[in-house]
Amino acid sequence: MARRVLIQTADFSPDQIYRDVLDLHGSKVGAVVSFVGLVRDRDRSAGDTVSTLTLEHYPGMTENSIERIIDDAQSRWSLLDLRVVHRIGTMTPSEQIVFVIAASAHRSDAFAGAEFVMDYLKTDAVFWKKESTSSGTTWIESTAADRQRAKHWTKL
Amino acid sequence: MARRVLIQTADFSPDQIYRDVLDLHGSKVGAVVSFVGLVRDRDRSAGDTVSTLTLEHYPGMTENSIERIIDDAQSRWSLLDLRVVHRIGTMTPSEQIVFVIAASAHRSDAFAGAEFVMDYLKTDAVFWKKESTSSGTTWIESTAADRQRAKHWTKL
Amino acid sequence: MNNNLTSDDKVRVVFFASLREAIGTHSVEVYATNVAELFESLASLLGNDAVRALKVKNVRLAVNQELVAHDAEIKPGDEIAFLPPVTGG
Amino acid sequence: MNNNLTSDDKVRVVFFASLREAIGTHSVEVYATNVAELFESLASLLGNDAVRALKVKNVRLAVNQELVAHDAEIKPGDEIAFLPPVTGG
Repeated sequence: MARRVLIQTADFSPDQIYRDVLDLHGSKVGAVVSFVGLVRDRDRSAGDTVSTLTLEHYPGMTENSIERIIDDAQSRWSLLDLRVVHRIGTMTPSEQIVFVIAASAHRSDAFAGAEFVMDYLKTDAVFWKKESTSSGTTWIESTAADRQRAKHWTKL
Repeated sequence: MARRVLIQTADFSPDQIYRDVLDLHGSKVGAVVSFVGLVRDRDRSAGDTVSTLTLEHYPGMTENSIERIIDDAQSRWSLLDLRVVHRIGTMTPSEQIVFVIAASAHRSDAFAGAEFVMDYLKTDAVFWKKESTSSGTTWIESTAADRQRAKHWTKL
Repeated sequence: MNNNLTSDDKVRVVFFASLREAIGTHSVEVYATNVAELFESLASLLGNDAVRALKVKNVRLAVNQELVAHDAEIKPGDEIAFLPPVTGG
Repeated sequence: MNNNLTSDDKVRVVFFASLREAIGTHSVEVYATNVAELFESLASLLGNDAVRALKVKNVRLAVNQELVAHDAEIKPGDEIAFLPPVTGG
């Protein structure tokens, strides 16, 4: 069984992981939802141009925090596979940061699983993000909107 | 500008389309959600093994019906790109049938746009699907669950 | 019907999926200026069973690729399509 | 504090992101059997400003990589982490 969580400095290939998932589960798969998060050139306030984004993690604890998010998703929906790849280190605009893939028999499970994991990655996974723009370098805090999005799942 | 809707008998490369979308929009893209629908080996009642699935369309009207779905999604969410590739003809289990890709600055728009289009493709796009199993060949009708999923968007 | 009409006055009628299979052909050309005339022409060409299949409640009608009500107007050269319930994705 | 303690009795304290930058180091080793002692040891090693940064409301505490309350027990060999608010994805 492939690792469900990978934290790495290297870039990743969404296509390679998609093919791995299909190879593993064959014709039981009816739906695959993939999410890629990328570095944008605008900062959160849409004011400055971003030059770099730096991600830091807590080796061990970060992987465990994501494993728990995945376990939670697996218990809520019927998923054949659910994986996360998250990069750390310094990245520039257009680079891939995070990848989530969810495979299921029916599309609603795959959509819900992937979106749930992303919402919790934003609020619960142990990562810190630093943004450099022309006006300086700041550690980003999760937004109220992010926390609201994560919270809405508890009502389901 | 690339075509937003492709109906074709040939298989497609999700990775190629993903790269096209990124090349076109560069570092404005913060989130890409992709959906692939594939032929499962189980039929809807989970009884028989599916040998083939055949998709038929109404050239012209089908493309227009999907264009309208995409226009509707574009008016609801802030999307940089939204494309659909749908195969027709006869396919066997594990083959790719349909692809939707949505790109946006923020992930919530991309998730909503892709899921909305899939829900409406299931109920509103002009396609007919025929399934062959060991017990014969049947034209599939959209399920009550599919119609319910499409309808819930009208409440948003 | 008026036998002085030329083939330019005909409408093209197309059938899809289960209807195409039930009727046994993809398309026919007939004279019609409204849906009642259309069903009359189709009945004489394809038989009453075929027309009954087209009159099922969930079969929709498109004129020139736009969905229309069953009392829509029809003019020469139009493409009339009978669409069984759709199932995409 | 008891100066007869050996380095085996120490706990490892790690700081991340903005806290690491504010404090100027990734990790230190100090003697502590509870959080009050921990802050005392860190104050004498790093100064009161550093400890004030750690005591900010939204800074969370993890012992051996599990989030704990600020009155958690601490035993020799533990890894204590101070975590500023997280922002993944």
